[in-house]
Amino acid sequence: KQDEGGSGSTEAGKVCDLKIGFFGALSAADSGLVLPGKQAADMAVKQYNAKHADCKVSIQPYDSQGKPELAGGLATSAVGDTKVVAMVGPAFSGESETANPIFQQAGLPVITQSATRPSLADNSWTIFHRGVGNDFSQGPAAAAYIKGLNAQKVFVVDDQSAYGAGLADEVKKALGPLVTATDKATDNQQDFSAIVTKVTSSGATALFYGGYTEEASPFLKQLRAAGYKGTFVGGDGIYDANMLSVTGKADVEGAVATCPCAPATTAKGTFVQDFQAEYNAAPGVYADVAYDLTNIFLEAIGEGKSTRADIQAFLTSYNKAGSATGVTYKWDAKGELDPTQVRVWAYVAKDGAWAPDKEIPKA
Amino acid sequence: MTDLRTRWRGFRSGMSQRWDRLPKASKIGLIVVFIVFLYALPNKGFYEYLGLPLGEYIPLYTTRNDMATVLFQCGYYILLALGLNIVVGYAGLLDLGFFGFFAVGAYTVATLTSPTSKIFTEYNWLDSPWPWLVALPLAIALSLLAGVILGWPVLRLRGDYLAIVTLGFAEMIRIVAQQNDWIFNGDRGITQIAHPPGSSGGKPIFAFDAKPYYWLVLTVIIGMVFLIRNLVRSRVGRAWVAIREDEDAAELMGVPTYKFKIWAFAMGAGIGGFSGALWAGQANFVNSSTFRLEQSILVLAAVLLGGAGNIFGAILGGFLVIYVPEWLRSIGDVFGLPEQVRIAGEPYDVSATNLRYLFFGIILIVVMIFRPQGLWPNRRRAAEIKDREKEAMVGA
Amino acid sequence: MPETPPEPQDASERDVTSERDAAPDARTTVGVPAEPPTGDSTAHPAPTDLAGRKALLEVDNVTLRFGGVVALDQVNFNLYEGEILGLIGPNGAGKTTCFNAMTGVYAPTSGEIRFQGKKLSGRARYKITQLGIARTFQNIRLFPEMTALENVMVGADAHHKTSVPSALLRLPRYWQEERSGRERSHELLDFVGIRRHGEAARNLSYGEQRRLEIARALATSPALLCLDEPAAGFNPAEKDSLLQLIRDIRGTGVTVLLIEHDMRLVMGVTDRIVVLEFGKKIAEGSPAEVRDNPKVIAAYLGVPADAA
Amino acid sequence: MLLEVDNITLLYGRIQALHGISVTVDQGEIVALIGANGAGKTTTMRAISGLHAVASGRIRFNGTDITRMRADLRVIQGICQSPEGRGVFPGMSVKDNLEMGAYTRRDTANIAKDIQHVLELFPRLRERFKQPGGTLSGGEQQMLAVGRALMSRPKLLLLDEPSMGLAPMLIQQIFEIITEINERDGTTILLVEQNAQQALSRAHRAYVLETGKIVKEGSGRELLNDPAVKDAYLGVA
Amino acid sequence: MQFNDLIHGFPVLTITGLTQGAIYALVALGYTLVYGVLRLINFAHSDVFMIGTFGAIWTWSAFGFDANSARPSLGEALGLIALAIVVAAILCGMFAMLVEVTAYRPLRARNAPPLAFLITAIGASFVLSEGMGAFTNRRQFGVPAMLPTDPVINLGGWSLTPLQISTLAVAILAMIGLDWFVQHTRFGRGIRAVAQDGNTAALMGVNKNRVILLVFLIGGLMAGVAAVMSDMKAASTRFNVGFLIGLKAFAAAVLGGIGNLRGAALGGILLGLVENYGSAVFGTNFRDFIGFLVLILLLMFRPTGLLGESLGRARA
Ligand SMILES: Nc1ncnc2c1ncn2[C@@H]1O[C@H](COP(=O)(O)OP(=O)(O)OP(=O)(O)O)[C@@H](O)[C@H]1O
Ligand SMILES: Nc1ncnc2c1ncn2[C@@H]1O[C@H](COP(=O)(O)OP(=O)(O)OP(=O)(O)O)[C@@H](O)[C@H]1O
Ligand SMILES: [Mg+2]
Ligand SMILES: [Mg+2]
Repeated sequence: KQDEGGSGSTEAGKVCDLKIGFFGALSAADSGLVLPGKQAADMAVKQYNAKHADCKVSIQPYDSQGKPELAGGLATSAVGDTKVVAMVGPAFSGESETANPIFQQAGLPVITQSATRPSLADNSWTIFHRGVGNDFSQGPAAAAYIKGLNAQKVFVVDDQSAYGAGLADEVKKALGPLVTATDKATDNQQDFSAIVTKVTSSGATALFYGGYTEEASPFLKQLRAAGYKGTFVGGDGIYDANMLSVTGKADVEGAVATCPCAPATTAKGTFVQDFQAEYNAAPGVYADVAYDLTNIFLEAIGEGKSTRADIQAFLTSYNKAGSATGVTYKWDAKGELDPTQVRVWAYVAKDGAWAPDKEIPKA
Repeated sequence: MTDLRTRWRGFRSGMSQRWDRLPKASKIGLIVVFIVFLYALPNKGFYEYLGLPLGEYIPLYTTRNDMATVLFQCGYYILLALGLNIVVGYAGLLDLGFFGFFAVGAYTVATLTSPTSKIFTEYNWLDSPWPWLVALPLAIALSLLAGVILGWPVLRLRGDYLAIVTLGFAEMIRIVAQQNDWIFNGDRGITQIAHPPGSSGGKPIFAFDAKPYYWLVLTVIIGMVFLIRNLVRSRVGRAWVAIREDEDAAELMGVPTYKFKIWAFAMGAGIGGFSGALWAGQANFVNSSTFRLEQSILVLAAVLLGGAGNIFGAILGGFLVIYVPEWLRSIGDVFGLPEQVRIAGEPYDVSATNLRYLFFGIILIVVMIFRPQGLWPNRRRAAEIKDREKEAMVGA
Repeated sequence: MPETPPEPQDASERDVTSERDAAPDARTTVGVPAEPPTGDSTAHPAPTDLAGRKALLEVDNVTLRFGGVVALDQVNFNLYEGEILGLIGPNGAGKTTCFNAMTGVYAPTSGEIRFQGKKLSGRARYKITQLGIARTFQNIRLFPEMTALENVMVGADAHHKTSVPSALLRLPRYWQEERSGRERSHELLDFVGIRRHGEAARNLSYGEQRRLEIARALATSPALLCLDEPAAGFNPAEKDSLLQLIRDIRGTGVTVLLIEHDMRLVMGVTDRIVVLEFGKKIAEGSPAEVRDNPKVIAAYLGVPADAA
Repeated sequence: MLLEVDNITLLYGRIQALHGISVTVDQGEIVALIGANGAGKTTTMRAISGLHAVASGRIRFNGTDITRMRADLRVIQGICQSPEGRGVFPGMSVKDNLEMGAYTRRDTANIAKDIQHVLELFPRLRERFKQPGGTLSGGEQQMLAVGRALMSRPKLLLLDEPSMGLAPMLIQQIFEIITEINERDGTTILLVEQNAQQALSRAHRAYVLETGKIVKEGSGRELLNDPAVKDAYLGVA
Repeated sequence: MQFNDLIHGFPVLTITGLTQGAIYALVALGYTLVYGVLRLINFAHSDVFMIGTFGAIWTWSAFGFDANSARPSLGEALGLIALAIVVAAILCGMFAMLVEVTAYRPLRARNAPPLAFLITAIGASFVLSEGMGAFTNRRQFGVPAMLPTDPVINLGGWSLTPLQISTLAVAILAMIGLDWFVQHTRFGRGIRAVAQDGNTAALMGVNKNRVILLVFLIGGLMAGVAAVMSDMKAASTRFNVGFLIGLKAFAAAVLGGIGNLRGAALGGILLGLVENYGSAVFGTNFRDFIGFLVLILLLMFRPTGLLGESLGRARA
């Protein structure tokens, strides 16, 4: 059942003051994973408004604190605001489970920048779109990369988050007997002594970490301090500038992040520089994705799509590459990024920057 | 300042005297009107009827979040506060892990009613998901049982040790729930939890709209208030207060203190579990990251902020700890405050959304300094605390 | 303050609910244990005194140590039904400890205490109270924020059976016990001479608090009432009325054990006296015998009581 | 006047414990407060030492108004109390307890000497010197409390029931010590006692308290022979 | 269950456990001190610790060191660490005192009931952590490398890195110093006296408020020391790092017998070890589970902790 969408839309006049929702943990503990994306979205809108001063768009934040129990209310409130015609997010899989049914009822199109739980696509939510590959695409690719390192013993650690554990499970599956041992970290963990001991005594030459920078960075530093010399491989959860700056050049050197995103082509994108100029900081995790996704919505609005239904229809036929990520956005019926478009790249930390290593061929 | 305070006090005592003097029928009438008002709260129509412009600032409505959902959240927190109030307020047992029982209730409903629960998909323990209504009593019973099982060994400990043990217990529940490969499916959680039954006009009443849930929880709260009142005005309630005041003396006067402490724990746990079961139905999704320790602390703050040992204090507290931070989100909109400032090139998010727990913390401190007895203590407590104030040492 | 109980109280002073008719079974006597002594597997044939009264409480060779401190050292004495026994001795002699051993606060290191022939060791404290031993405390230990009435009702609840479910749903038992307990508590408050039944205990005067403790203890329907320095803090006039009150309590069939330093009171009210010193019993006998016992004079009385 | 207590009232919650008490103590005197249990003797002491704020009235010490002064500052002014119930620090050794008495003193050299002095007064404490206060017997604790109060070299020593819990022989001894420190060291003493007989015979002056009011005052001798006092407070030793 | 890991990694697990335990212990001292004197669980203590972790980072960045900097020479590093300890300790001490003065003292002046303190403690904790969150934009900060990571002592599997040595040394020194201070100085006597009987202590001329302030100061200083060591060990910090470590430290304080300084030290070390061994056997996801399980089991058998309560009232 479709809502009316943008208020008072007529063929003649453009509808202005539309809003793009941004849904995720904007405060509380997990906001570090979402705020960079919010900043990028803000920046995209700012750039858009500079060009469309007569008919502006704004970002409407919905701060779920990452908590599923709060997501429902925010989603209801977003749905109730007819100016909100599109939604970036929800950022996490858990809150997506509660919020998306509500968006579905109201026909509000969403693209998530970071909720990678595969099963989200199985709910026959027509409004659902995923701006990144899910765990099924990235996991095997990461495993393939690790196999390419000729590692005979791989240690797999995850942070027990839906994202981290999902990814690690796929990696384990694909690596099979190469996995010598596994362990699980926890949210906000600071002291990794026990895992580090296990890793160093296991003789593993590669380690896969499913999780986010926040724990990955101290973990990696503690591994290095304990003399671990093997390769540290993570998913897109660590593919951000903080992983570099927090871990520090020396220790992060050689760490690998896989990401279902192609390197930003310098010819097209000035995203990183823009972000740096705007926020005086390197773009954090998922900032580039959120930037591209916001721009997709802005493009639709720029073309005069002013209802939820219009924008939903716009997404269905969308097929273009984003400037920040280089990913070509095209969705299948379930809302997954077209599998052929999901290209997983490996990035290696070199001299304090993520350098594209190679595109990982599909298994 | 003092003048204002004395005047406010005069006003308050005047009001409470006037209330006391009202005939019973008028009291009941007023209470009924108030209850009707509560039921009307989330309806936009209600505000429009009153002629209040919704788009702009009005004092009650939360503009940044769905009002009905906020009220429902307040509702299940009030239930939690009512439960914890029995434990902390009446029996005087410091429980820092109360949210653990909420988790037990929520997970019971979730695992039994969701078709995605591992019971059905992996273990095949049962054939088909239960309806919500059938799972509910079991949820309450299991959390009650959890209260007894926890209380049995730990209620022999003294106050502050009890605090850390209950806290640890709640953490242990969360850690168990967090295991991805165990029954509760960790952070990935359990989806498609059943809603309560009932339909109107072919459509289910309880779905994603929070309003019916709010009405449901409000009804449960009203029922609970009567039951708890019955309890605290009986031998049981007297025993609890006696235990709080002097446990040894109580036992020597023939009060089976241990038994009643366990009862307090179990009753509180049962109510906490009830709250969790209601919530699970509404949220439709449960995962381990919901049950953080902060939640337990927030419930405790609710009870003490409201006024420990008073049912209505607990209700007020439960309402405020959810509502105030939500309402603070809208504050920025009301006054048109900037969301961001730049200091030395660095952008700082100063939105009320971002800073609301900072303000909330300040509010907690300020309220407690000026009203250490809580906002709505029972009269006896209030008197005690006023008396204590006079007994302070010189210059201490 | 009424000097002697129990004058009928002015109805306006009372809680409204007490104006209802008493339940038919409401007890109007003060003492009377709730359950008659039943055949217990641990029951002993109770010894009797010269007058043929049965021993209610037997303290049998009780020793109690705290680490190195021997607080009670092989103490032996009996308490016979219906008597008032005084327990005296210098500070630290072990009197309060003896109470504590009887009421289950401490377990004797050796020896045993029997009540109505039943061993007390190993019983929970509240069960001992329910058996029929009630006590007051040397340092007042009321429930300070509860009203006088509620304090007494906690005592009355000792024999009540209202459980959580029946209280929740207000089943008939709730109404019945609540009403009878309330009636009885009002009566007891009147009996000890407290008028302000609805006042928080902490706001009662010192003397009233002492008497409230007695009322609360009586509400548990004890066969034996143990009073620990009930006259501490009383002026001579109040002591006299206390003396009368203790006699009245005995008059209702309750046996009384009294610890007191005020010799006038002890000599005036007790039938028999046991004297402790350093945890040992050094004398036992009638007030007159004890007063003239040189050991007691040396250890405790110093000068004869009627000197000065 | 060293101490002037002028018409003080004091509340415990809603209970008024003192109804306008006026007491004066002159330099070098021993003044006794007697009265039944609960009359307000301890409360008066607490008001003077600052453990409890007065509701109205004034307290002056050595010419300064100390009515609203903090308790610890009053110690520096020279008031030291040996509290009722002794207040021995249970976890601290006898030595530490005595040193606590000298907490406000800066003349560290003399502290050791004063400890020796206290140990001479109470030889029993020397035997228990390293033992935690909480494990002492009641009488020993009482000695410790009095000794500790002496350690601050007070101008005014407040003794609340120093004979409580002492064996008859010790009672005699403690009263002798009281006289001795008064006569030899010139310490002014305000004494609360249940043992009215002894207190009155040693005090220069005395007050009788009843339910928070002073009902009589006079020299120790006078009160000792007053029939009403005799009847109420000297009846039983 | 993987007992192999425990057996093979035993020396390393023991040493890393001891190191982490030493940090817990230092933080636990703050809980125990305040509890001993005020009978108050000072929830804000964990956030005071968190502020210390930033204090150290700010100190180092003032000298141009950030996560990307090259490791300084050993001498330089020791100087920087010492300086960071001083700065963090002072910062923590000041914040701890600020909490006491703003959140607890006004309540004491009104003789408020104990539970009211619990709420202002929670409020103060919110204010500190959320305030720091806003101030740092909730960003994570990396810690510059300071000490060389190669073990300097190596005895058949038992090896110690400079960081571990310095953490243990600093913790032991701080604890011995504190113990000496409390046992042998005039102020220490004042603390013990207030802990045992505040009113009587006032009668001895102890300024209760000053002693309490001192207690908060000391707790803060210890937290500051811990914060620097924890910074170097964990290698990063954020506005919410206090929570978990505070929880552990509180548990450690109870484990040892809350109010007992030596108990806090013992409890911290024990918790650090138990967690590490437990993680090796049952997986790190059960680390906290095991910590709490041990705590609960221990309290079942020793209801007042390992060493009982001693700063407070001794039980005869
Ligand atoms: N819990 C305990 N631990 C150690 N010793 C104790 C304990 N309780 C009592 N005592 C000791 O046992 C002895 C007897 O104490 P008790 O309280 O029975 O004396 P009492 O005869 O009641 O004296 P009073 O007349 O002062 O009330 C005393 O020496 C006391 O110190
Ligand atoms: N903390 C308190 N709260 C309420 N009332 C109190 C408190 N302390 C004392 N009182 C009351 O104040 C009155 C005076 O008590 P106070 O202790 O001064 O008496 P006293 O003359 O020292 O008696 P005693 O001989 O027992 O030491 C008494 O009625 C007592 O009950
Ligand atoms: Mg006694
Ligand atoms: Mg006194």
